[in-house]
Amino acid sequence: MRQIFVRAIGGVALAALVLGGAAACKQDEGGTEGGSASKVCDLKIGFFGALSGGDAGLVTPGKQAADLAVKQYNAEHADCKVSIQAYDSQGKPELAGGLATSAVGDAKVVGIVGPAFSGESETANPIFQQAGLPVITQSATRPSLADNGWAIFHRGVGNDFSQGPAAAAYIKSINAAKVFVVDDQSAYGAGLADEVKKALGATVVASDKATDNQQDFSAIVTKVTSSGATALFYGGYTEEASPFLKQLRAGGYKGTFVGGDGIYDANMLSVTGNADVEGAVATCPCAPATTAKGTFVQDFKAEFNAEPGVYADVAYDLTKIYLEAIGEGKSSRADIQAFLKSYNKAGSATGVTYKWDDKGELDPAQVRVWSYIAKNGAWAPDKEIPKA
Amino acid sequence: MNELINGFPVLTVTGLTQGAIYALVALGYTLVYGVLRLINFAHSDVFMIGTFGAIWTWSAFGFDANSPRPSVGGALGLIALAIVVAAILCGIFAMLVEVTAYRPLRARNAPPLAFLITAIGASFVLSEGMAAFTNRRQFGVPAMLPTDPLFSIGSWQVTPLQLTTIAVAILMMVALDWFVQRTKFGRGIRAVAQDANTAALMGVNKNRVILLVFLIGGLMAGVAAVLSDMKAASTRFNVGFLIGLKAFAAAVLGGIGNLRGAALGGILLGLAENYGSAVFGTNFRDFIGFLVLILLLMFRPTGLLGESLGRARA
Amino acid sequence: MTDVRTRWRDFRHGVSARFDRLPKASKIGLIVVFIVFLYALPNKGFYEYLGLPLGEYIPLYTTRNDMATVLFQCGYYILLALGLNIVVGYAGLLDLGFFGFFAVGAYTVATLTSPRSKIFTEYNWLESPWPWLVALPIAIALSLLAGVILGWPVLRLRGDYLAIVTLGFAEMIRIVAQQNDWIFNGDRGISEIAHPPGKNADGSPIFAFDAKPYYWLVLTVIIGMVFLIRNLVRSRVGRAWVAIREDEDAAELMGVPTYKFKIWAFAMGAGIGGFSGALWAGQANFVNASTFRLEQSILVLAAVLLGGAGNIGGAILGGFLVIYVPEWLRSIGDVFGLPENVRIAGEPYDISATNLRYLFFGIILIVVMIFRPQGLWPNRRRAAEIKDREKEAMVGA
Amino acid sequence: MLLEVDNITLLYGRIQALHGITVHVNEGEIVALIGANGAGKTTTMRAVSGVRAIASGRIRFNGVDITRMRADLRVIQGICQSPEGRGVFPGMTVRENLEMGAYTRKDTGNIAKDMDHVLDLFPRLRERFKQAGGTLSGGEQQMLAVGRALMSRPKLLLLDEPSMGLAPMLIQQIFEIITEINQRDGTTILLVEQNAQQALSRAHRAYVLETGSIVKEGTGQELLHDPAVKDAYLGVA
Repeated sequence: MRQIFVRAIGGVALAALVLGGAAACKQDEGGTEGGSASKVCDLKIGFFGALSGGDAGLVTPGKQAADLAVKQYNAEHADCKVSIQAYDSQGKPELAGGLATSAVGDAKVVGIVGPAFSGESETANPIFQQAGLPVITQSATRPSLADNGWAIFHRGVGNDFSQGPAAAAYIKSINAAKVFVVDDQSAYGAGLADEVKKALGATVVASDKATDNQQDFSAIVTKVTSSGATALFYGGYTEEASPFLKQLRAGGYKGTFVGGDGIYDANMLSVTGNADVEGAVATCPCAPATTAKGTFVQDFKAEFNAEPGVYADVAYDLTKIYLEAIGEGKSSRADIQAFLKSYNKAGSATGVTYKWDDKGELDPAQVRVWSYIAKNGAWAPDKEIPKA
Repeated sequence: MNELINGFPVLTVTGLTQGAIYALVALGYTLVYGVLRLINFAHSDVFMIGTFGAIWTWSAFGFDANSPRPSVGGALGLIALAIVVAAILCGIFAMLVEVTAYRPLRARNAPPLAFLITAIGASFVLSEGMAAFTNRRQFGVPAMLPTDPLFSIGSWQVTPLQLTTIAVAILMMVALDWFVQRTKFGRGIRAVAQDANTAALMGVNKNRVILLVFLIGGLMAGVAAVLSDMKAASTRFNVGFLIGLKAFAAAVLGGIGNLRGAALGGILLGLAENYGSAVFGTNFRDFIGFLVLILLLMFRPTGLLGESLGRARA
Repeated sequence: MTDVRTRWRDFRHGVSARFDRLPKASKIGLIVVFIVFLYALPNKGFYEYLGLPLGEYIPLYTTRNDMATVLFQCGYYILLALGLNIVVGYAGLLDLGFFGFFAVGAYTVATLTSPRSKIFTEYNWLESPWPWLVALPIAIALSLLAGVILGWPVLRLRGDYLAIVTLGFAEMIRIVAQQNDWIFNGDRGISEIAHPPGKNADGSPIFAFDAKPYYWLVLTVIIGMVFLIRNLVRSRVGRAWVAIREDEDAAELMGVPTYKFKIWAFAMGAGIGGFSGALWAGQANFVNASTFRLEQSILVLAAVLLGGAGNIGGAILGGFLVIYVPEWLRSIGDVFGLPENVRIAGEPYDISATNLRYLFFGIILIVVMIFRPQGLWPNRRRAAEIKDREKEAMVGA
Repeated sequence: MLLEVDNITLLYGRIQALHGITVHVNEGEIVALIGANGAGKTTTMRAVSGVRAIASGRIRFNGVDITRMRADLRVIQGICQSPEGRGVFPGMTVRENLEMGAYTRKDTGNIAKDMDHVLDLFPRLRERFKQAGGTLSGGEQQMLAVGRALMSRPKLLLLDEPSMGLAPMLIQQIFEIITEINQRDGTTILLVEQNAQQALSRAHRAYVLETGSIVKEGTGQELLHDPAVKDAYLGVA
């Protein structure tokens, strides 16, 4: 009895060894579909970003917009549908690598909208690059991302280099003699604030840093009011900007509040409340709704019962670029990559002309930074900030 | 340094205000620790639920972030109502945590570290449950009290919100102190904290006392949640984490298990953070809080006032 | 219910008794088989070979995330859990900031090996980036040192005070790393971290962005670490740790230099944590401050206690589960065809498994602890202690 | 019979501490349990008061089966224990400690009267009335523990080592008070004592325990003169 048992185990061990070897030698599935088929259906567009966790609020509107774009596309192409595959990185670089690998491994995924943040782009994009899977990010604005030689990288918005000086130019245009600069220490916020500081020079009287998830801003508020600043630039996102602004107003700060595109969303208005947000300024490398909006806002409202949030319009346009490519019969990653390289059209929701240079940046001439002022519970387009 | 000197009065008042909120939350940690020797990690999420309780109450009366400020009388009424609702809500959730996550373990006399894991589990359930329920959205708090200073003495100014916060916090702490020191239930809590077995021999129902302790901790967190709502002006499902961490540190600072220690620790932490932020920058705010805590523990290993619930008198 | 539980227990005891009775050669054989199985785990081909349905969903495979990456993540968490297990499980010291040592290891490798590190670009302290293999021992040594430096003042504190102080230290490390004008470059982080050396036959590097070689590497490290820890625990040091855990005062009276052994445990754990961080930094290729949130420390602690404190197998099981279960839950919606969104009163709610997975994970933690307070795979001796405690409960309490 | 302890066993971990103890106490009696250290006297007491769960056997009190009843509910039934090592709440004043004794009582009007009565029995406690329990001397704590147990007006008073650590004069005093409580108030008492001499001379009946079993029982006087008992527990008196 015991003999048999031992032998059985030995056999299993041997089998497993062979099998392990065989398995290790076997190449994984991957790569692209055979391109000969006339029309490839059920293709997927990956949406990559923080869909859960603390930063989801900045990314989910984009996901909704992408869903909307695909839904509209599928209504017209019922015979050959496309779907969105979500990759929820929670905004964490350490999770992004695995998801990127998994997206690469799914041959149906032919393009990625995202990764939404700069940090996760650092870990995910090298993997996409290796597999030749094109990405267009709607919101990762760290300038250095374009310097990595990633051919697949495309940025659907202007980077911090375009926005920072523009924000500074705006602050100069309102003749603020003393400016206080605050950032949230995020890659985005700190980068933007640094550019603003550089451009403003000596008019910056003081600066301070907030932290992720901060609720109590009393120390900064005290510093701001005692500095006598007449304008404040905040580099960061709505999540902290909104309570910060409210506490500033409650603390007696009367000057102008200026932020980047991180606060240019509907939540900034609704969470802060009309009374306190009135007069706040957001700069955004995106043209106002009136120039080329189409029906995006109405469609989004009808679908989700909410105002389109931050980057929803950008994500919508970027998704539509992929859909356009697929609609033209492009079905491999290489084809789509080539399609992007020669693309040159204006987006229907943002009005931005999407045309990328070889580093993947938008044509600087196309990056128009606008200022928006919160008026009566809405972001009213103010002006296009002239290039310095 | 200049910022500290110039802003000293304001920093002190705002630090006291924030400290009062920490103290109220810290009471929940310290009460539970005093009786069960357990760090109730889910307490921060109970607090978070309270911040929503207040917002829901106000929105039931048609107040959202865009509403105009109500009259002072109306505002005080609304605040009182929100405090009641949030306190009850937090009390219920705190008791639910005890009944579902801790009591079954106690019945099996589980080792202390097992409680830590169910505490973490309960914390996940509450915060992620709320995240799903609110679609992870951020909510603005309606404006309630006027923001102009109520009175000023030299450069010392106090706004109505600061006065309300500090007054309510002091009121709650005095009431709690009276309850624990003077009433029969309070004696039961202290008895269980000091010697649970002997307390049972005196006819004290341990489980009922523990439930009561969670209820009180929840009530305090609920009150703190309303005050914090008005101060911070917004809330989301993850607001509990940081404030919970600070409140826990405050409880340890004062001597965990000691009610007056929690109050003292909260206020000291609030002040230290504000002064420190002015000198070193707000990015070092949390660093300073922990540094103060660690340095203190090096020299007074059981916190400022020592441990044990109800022993402050002895 | 009881019946099922008894039967399961009998089955388990039967299996383990059978295993114990086996001759040594077969035991080793079985362990080798298991290890081979672990090495084969991330290969899709392996599942095909087993004849598992290889359509969209494979029961073990994490369909929404790359299996090899998930396994690598499990791997470095297992390593962390092994390190923390020495601190919590053996020496009985509650450490809530263990991920801080992971950060030390990761940042050491990052700053020394990345050409983008400020050491080279701004400060010019060194000429050129170092290879990964040279940075690795430095990372481990520095984490060990960090353990000693932290342990030296802190270990005079007991129990819950120790918990908050360790937590505070980890947060302080994170806050320092968060400063983007300092060496660690804050949230902008450090990219282009070096990979371990080695080339395939065709000249391409073995360690690049594919997680599979990393998984195999971390698996090998874990196996080595298990042997190391086993021997350590069975030595004089291990017995001293157990004595400290059971009754520190008594141990002190018996002449055990408790303070010294506590620092030892702390430093050992820290070193392993740093090792894990160094491995991870290579694979991730990018390190920034927001990686080192407090939740991570708590998750590692959950891993140790869920698995069963004081047992190497338990730490491994726990480290595996805390990463694998939430990742696997992502795909459960696909398996059962659950909807991703519902609309309640006009408001759309995301009810996808991805979104709710930490909610489920929390429930799992509570339920497991209620039914197995000693952890899933406890140290036999501790399990017995806990069983005894259970009997000693007050009437009806 | 007021208390019937029927063949109970109890485990500490894997060690069996009681091997089938059977004890009964009639109304109005003083019953003593005597034995060496570790014989199971205190453990029996804990089983009766409900601090420890028993493995098998039954306990009935006043006609009610209390085998599975929680400790605090047994107090309401009328069992009150003054625990070994005194168990005074150190952070509470003498007054609060005494009030804790009356925790389960509903007749709040009579509590003040009873407290007066206890303070008459133990005049030292009156002097220390506002002092924290932890600051009292050993003898005072013992008095406080007994007085506190009396505050619940128990039908059955369990006294665990009331003389432990006391000076000889105080031992005499405390046993006089025990007799007084029994005779004047009619309180039934179950007593665990190391001081077998005193215990047996005061008790109506007594049991001798050895390693978790009862080896002898009888009236106090019988056992006091039993040669074996004399030899083992009374020393060379």
